[in-house]
Amino acid sequence: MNHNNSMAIYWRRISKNKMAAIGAFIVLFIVIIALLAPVISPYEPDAQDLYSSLNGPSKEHWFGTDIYGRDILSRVIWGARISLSISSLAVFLSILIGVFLGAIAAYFGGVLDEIIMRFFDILLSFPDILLAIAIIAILGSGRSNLITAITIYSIPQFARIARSTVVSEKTKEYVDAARLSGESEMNILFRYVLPNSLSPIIVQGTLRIGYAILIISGLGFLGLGIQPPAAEWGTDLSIARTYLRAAPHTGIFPGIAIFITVMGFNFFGDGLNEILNPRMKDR
Amino acid sequence: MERILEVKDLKIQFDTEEGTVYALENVSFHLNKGEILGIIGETGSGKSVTASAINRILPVPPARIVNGEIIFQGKDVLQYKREEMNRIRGKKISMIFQEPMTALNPVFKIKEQMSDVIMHHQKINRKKAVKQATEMLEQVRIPDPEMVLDKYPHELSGGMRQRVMIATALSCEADLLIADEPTTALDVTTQDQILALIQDMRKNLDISVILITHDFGVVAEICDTVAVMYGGSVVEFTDIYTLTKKPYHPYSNGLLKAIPPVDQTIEKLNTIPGSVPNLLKPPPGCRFHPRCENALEKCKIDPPSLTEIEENHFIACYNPIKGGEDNE
Amino acid sequence: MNNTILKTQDLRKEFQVRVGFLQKERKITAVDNVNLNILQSETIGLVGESGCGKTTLGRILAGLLSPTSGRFFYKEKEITEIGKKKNKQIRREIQMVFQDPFSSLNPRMTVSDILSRPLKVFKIGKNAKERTNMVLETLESVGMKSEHMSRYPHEFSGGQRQRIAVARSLIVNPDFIILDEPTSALDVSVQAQILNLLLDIKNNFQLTMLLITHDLSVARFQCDRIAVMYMGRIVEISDKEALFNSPAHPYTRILLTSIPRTDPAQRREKAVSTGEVPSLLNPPSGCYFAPRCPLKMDICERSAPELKRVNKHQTCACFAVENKR
Amino acid sequence: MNNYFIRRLILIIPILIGVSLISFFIIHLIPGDPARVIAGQGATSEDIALIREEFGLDKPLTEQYFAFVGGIFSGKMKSISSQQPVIDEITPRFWNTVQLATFGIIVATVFGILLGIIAATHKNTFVDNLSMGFSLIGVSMPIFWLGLLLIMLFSVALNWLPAGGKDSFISFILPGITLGLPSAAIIARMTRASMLEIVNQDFIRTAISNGIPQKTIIYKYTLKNAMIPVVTVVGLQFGYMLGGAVLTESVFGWPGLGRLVVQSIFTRDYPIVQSGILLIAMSFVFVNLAVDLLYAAIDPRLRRKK
Amino acid sequence: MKKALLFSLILLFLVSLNFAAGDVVVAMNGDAASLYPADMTDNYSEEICRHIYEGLVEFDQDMNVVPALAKDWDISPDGMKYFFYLEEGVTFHDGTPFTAEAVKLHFDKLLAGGLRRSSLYVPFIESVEIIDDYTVLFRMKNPFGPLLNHLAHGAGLIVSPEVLKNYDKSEISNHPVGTGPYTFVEWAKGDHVKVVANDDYWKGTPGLDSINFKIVPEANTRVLMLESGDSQVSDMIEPIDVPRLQANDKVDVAIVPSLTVRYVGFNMTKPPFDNKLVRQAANYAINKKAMTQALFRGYAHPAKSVVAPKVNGYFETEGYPYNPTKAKELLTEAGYPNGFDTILFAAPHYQQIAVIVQSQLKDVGINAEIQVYEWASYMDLLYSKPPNESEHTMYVIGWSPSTGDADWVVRPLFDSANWPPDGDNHVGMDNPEVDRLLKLEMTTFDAEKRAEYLAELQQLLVDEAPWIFLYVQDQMVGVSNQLKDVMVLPLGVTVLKYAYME
Repeated sequence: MNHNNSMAIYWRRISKNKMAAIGAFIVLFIVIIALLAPVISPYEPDAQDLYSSLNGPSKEHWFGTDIYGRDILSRVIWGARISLSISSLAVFLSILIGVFLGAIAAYFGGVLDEIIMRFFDILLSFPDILLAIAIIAILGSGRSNLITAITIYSIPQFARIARSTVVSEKTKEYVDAARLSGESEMNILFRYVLPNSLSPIIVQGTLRIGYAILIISGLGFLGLGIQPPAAEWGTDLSIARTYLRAAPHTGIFPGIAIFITVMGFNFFGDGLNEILNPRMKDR
Repeated sequence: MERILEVKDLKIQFDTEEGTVYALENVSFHLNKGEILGIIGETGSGKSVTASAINRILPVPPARIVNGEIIFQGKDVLQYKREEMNRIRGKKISMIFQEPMTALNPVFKIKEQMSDVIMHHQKINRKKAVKQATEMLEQVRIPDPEMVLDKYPHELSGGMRQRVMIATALSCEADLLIADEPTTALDVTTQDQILALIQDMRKNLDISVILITHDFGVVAEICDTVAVMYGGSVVEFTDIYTLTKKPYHPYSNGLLKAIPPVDQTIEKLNTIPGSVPNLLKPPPGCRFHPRCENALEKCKIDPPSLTEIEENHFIACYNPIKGGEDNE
Repeated sequence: MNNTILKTQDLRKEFQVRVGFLQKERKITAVDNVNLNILQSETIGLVGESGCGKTTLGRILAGLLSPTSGRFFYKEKEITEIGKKKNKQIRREIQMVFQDPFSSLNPRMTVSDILSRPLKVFKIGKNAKERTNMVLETLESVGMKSEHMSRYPHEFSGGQRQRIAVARSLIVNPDFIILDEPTSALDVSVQAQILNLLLDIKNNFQLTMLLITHDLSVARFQCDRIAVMYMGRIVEISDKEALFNSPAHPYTRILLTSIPRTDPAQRREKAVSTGEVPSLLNPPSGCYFAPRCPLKMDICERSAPELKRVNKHQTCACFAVENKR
Repeated sequence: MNNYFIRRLILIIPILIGVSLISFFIIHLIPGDPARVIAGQGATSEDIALIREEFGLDKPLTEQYFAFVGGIFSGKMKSISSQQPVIDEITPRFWNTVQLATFGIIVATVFGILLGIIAATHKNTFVDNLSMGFSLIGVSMPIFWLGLLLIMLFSVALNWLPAGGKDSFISFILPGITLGLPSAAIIARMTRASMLEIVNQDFIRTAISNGIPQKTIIYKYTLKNAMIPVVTVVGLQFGYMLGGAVLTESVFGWPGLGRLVVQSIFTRDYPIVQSGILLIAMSFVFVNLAVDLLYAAIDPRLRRKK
Repeated sequence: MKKALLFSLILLFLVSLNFAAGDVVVAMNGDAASLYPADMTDNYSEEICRHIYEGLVEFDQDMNVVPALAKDWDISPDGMKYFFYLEEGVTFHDGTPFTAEAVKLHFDKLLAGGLRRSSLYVPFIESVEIIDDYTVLFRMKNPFGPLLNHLAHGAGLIVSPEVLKNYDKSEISNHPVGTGPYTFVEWAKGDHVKVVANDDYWKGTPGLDSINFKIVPEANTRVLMLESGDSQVSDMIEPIDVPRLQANDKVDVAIVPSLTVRYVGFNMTKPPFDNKLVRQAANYAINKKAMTQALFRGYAHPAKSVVAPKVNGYFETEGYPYNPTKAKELLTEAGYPNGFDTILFAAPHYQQIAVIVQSQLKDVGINAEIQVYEWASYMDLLYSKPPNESEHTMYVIGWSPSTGDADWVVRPLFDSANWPPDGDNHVGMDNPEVDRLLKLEMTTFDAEKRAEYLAELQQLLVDEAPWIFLYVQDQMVGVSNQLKDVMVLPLGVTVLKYAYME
């Protein structure tokens, strides 16, 4: 598909676009934290010290301790791993499935298009969070079920985007030219049309990772997240609900972590959007 | 001949993320009252930028007017403040555009769009404005004005919309009409009618017209004087007859020969090698020199300025094509 | 020598204009019973205003669109179903060059990929090395250099891209090329380069060409014969000189007079009529041109005229022209 | 105009059927037996069998489906945990959600459109960056965390507003803002993008060249066109607020339908879950229908040609 | 500017709207499920019912059974017959007189079965007979020590015969008519239940004008309502908020130990939990003091028996003090020198306990992976199959006897006849000695004798260690200091029957 020189072009344009640069920086920062978690986190995330439960920020515990006396800073660091891995994996899967279905529906049109799109309309009439909760209730909570839940409710979004780009791309003349060169319909779809419909999908993919992190932490907050004692931002936050006044610090830091990570992805997504379809910029 | 408009050494640049676009290098020409001036040039020649600079609808930023004057009815338009400019736009100078499909507001009826303009300039009530709009539509020979007024733009044909646009532009007796590629998007039969319409408007409403186009036929058909633009500068400026007879500038000469004639069959077309310059990194000196057979060393260094080498015949070239191949 | 390479018989193409889920579907006839013969190694022009069906006809002949009814033959073999059935051999012989240089090349493929793909698909050339040579050779034949091979379409000007598009259709050495408005998106100076290029190619490769254009002066320069279309029907087919010197059909005459001349001395009185091409949604009865035709007779409104030979060089579909003779 | 309406209405029926099927089957896929939950600890298996029979849980699935569809609003259907007719359980809760969603969408639309217009009309200035910065924060902030922070500040620290529950008008403020802020951010971004898109269109350039004053261009010509996509977004956000406000409702203890559905999923109260999900999905579908009609009202191109 | 002014006016008006002295607001954590005493199982319903209805007998603050509608009673020597002598001149809120017939009708409905609380009476009571208008006879199937506790249970609150005759089971809940001090006014689902003083209450007019039970699920809000005087009683105060409330002079905090024992049950049919040493080792591995300090700021006490202290028949054993080294010794002795892997099941609201248990078990080598099931699936896991066929190994749960008597703990949990799916013996206890003692304690109604059997049984059960014994939690209820004589029962119910405002 792209050779390395066009990748270089992309990096140069990202560095030039203010929003994308900030976004990329934040996302990279969080990814590095996630990768270096074992090295940089001061304590074991699950190490309990029941006698120093709910202590405020101090020299030993910069972010203070949670109800089990665990170090909140370490849990926030390890939390990055969970949020990033689950959200990116789920979005990746839903892109694969969603784009495939959307592209097929758009390219071959007719009854197939009608069925697939009507089914997605139905799925889209349920709010994401409710759908995710129902799926987790069916499958049970835990890492892989969380990924499945997020994947399922993100598929319609990507299918729709893929469908709208493919529908407009397939009328372009290079598609007819490809037919004249004897290419098969499937080949045209996957070698010609799809590679040219990727930019809106990449943009939406980035934004959806941010949104997925919100949903993961939301489910964690409702008690449907990852099995304890895993360090997940939303689950840790739900404890803060009962200790708002006595131990507000339990509600501050995991929240900030979610907020900054999601903002990073949103910044990066918006920046990419400006880079990938210049029409947005004023002439 | 009283000059209604004079453009002197206009220089405009655009600041974009990719860098500075040197859109207009030096543009000078003038328009006599009641005449039709044609501005002809290819993609990137700066003809549209010039047009939108005259009635100042050029968005500043990203555009930046480096220097030059646009004297309209004695006053330099570039010095007008925003309110003054707003008063003369549509009243003194009005403009029509290329794409009839997108030139009218899709969610308002024609009646409302036209009467808005009239009411703004003439401070009269909606009813009188609509009446004036109806008269204007008759002027542009629209068969059933009442019916058209009550319609939305998407319910009219391309030609019909172009006529509505002309009617709106001239509804407040403008003195200067700028037409930016008015017929490019139309079929040849409709184009013929619109050109005829512009000629009538010039006669009946005593207006001067600037016609911007890339189609030399349109210029030859209705223009009195012509300015040929290339790479952001006016390279030749004279009356239409002189230009067709004696195109001194190598670019004008090459351009005329490159047009396939409809009245005779020829074996081979004259071509101008190479392609239009990239205005982010324009060639030094005369911007046509990379494609010019007559290019001298001088041409590569400093850009020639527009000089009157013959009475009412201006060119910007150090080594024009004189005598010899008169173009019969 | 001039045998017919391509023949159409009552070719017809209707489009469903479905306004909505429950709207009653309305049909428009873009190509209306066209009979056209194209002779070996001639260049025939197909001219007409926008919406007259010339592009649709071109796409049908290229196999990109299957006709609603009627048949068309290529070298005596029926290929109406070329669109559907993957007949490789015929697919190779008929190629097409499109109008918009900016969307007819795949932005994600380098020039060498674009040109070598057809070779791989049609299995031309024994190995990669031979194929690269063929790519290089064809590029040179359209005036491009070898260093252009590894670049992407967005790095070229409009004229260069159109050259690449021509190279792509040439590389499989076809017999018949359809050109849909090849130069109307280009500036005059670049258009001249491409038109000259097409002339050279026609002579060097003995190709038959169908040139679709709205610009009669381009048609005069390029074509041997010209067919004029109006609302889906062919109204006149004439040899080039005959068409320009003595146009048979009244619509051709109006077309020719409406074209602006490049010599101010020959300015002529403009047609003041405001007639417009009627919409295909509800076409007039009989001859479609009747409402705008100065020679209109009663019969014109009742039935549609057939294409009839007027003289050695011209055929025309017009009752008035028939009777006058 | 009416033809467009009928056509859209007919399109909805298959979607509603699909929605009712999904809402029915979703809960039946969930393991765990509701009768067991009600019987609670210390119940014998006869008790459980009795409860199953009382709620028709022993009948084949298809029969249960039609009973569900038929009985939703006829009151025959009883909630398993409270044994009250489903309607009595759901309607008050749904009304609470509608009230909160209305409050939320008003906050979102007023803030959103205002911010969007300000940002669009002061492009690339400090004001633009500020409002777009705010809207980015609004979109990135987890809604339940926002709720927690607002409670910490306004009810725990300042004690101006109640931390939860629904009684008088002031109890709407905090949950309404929590629900409205993220949507306001989304609406602001859409308004700005749509305004900028329209401002570059040809017909705006025509209006400027005809001397139309700046104010009319922005607030009449640009705004009306820009509202088309904005209306869709507002509709979408309102639809989601009706069903998706689970997190806000749970943080503020708001007796809304979303929260009831989630709780009922935990207690496997089939009738409540099925009817609740169906009602949410239906309200979402009807909100979209209303948006489509508004769409046609603004954009004449969608109306049937005369 | 105008809008801000208007807004602050509304705010002022609403805050000033406080209540007349006699009107009391009780901020409750959840809504009642049903107001038909015989068909309810949750505390919220019981709390409201105890104000509207009355039973033959009732609990006092220390869970002793005291007379209520029955002034006195005689028990036949063989314990098979109980005669209750009823108060006279008592009427239901709907005017029908309170007679033996009303008592019989209420209990016959229970004995007919199909009600959630039938299982409290059907296995023990043969029939209820009317001797005369104000004497009623309970004939027993077999001698049953804790009958009085069962009658003092919420299900024993007697519903007016008129209502029982005219409405079916689900409708009764909407027409609560009893003999209690407060009559039902309205019930707005999910929002509040209002009752007003019953002026012709047979014990004299009640101390308050009206009680409004408001549903306030947010703990913080309940605390704020108490502090701001919006509510006079706020139940389920979080341990973390207790110190602040105690510091507030306008508010008192009633700290009453509950009847619930929290524990981690072992599935004794599954190795390695079939081995007593392993079970005991697990008990020594858990630091209960630290757990209660972290989770409840100290407002909970390590469990020293299968029964909570306030339960009738409680016997305090020595329990299992925190001793990890002993735990490791027992493990090696049991044949697991380097521990073993297993799964610790929990419901969502037990997650915090599971996390602590997991970490402390790990210290002694028992690696337990936590699996969280929502309540419905959790019930399925424990009750759908007998323990030897079920997957559960270790699981966090609790038990609280609503009768306030030890029998209603030990029998359902440990009688070998009570294995799921029919009973609650999900530990899979099958011990003849336990069964023998159970039989004895159930059938003797002589208090001392019964206490001895219960003591022996509890000591045996603690040694058998079917559970990891965790704690008995205190329940905290905030009460305004103007409100006097509020009864906060260990049952988890706050009764304002005799309360009054000063």
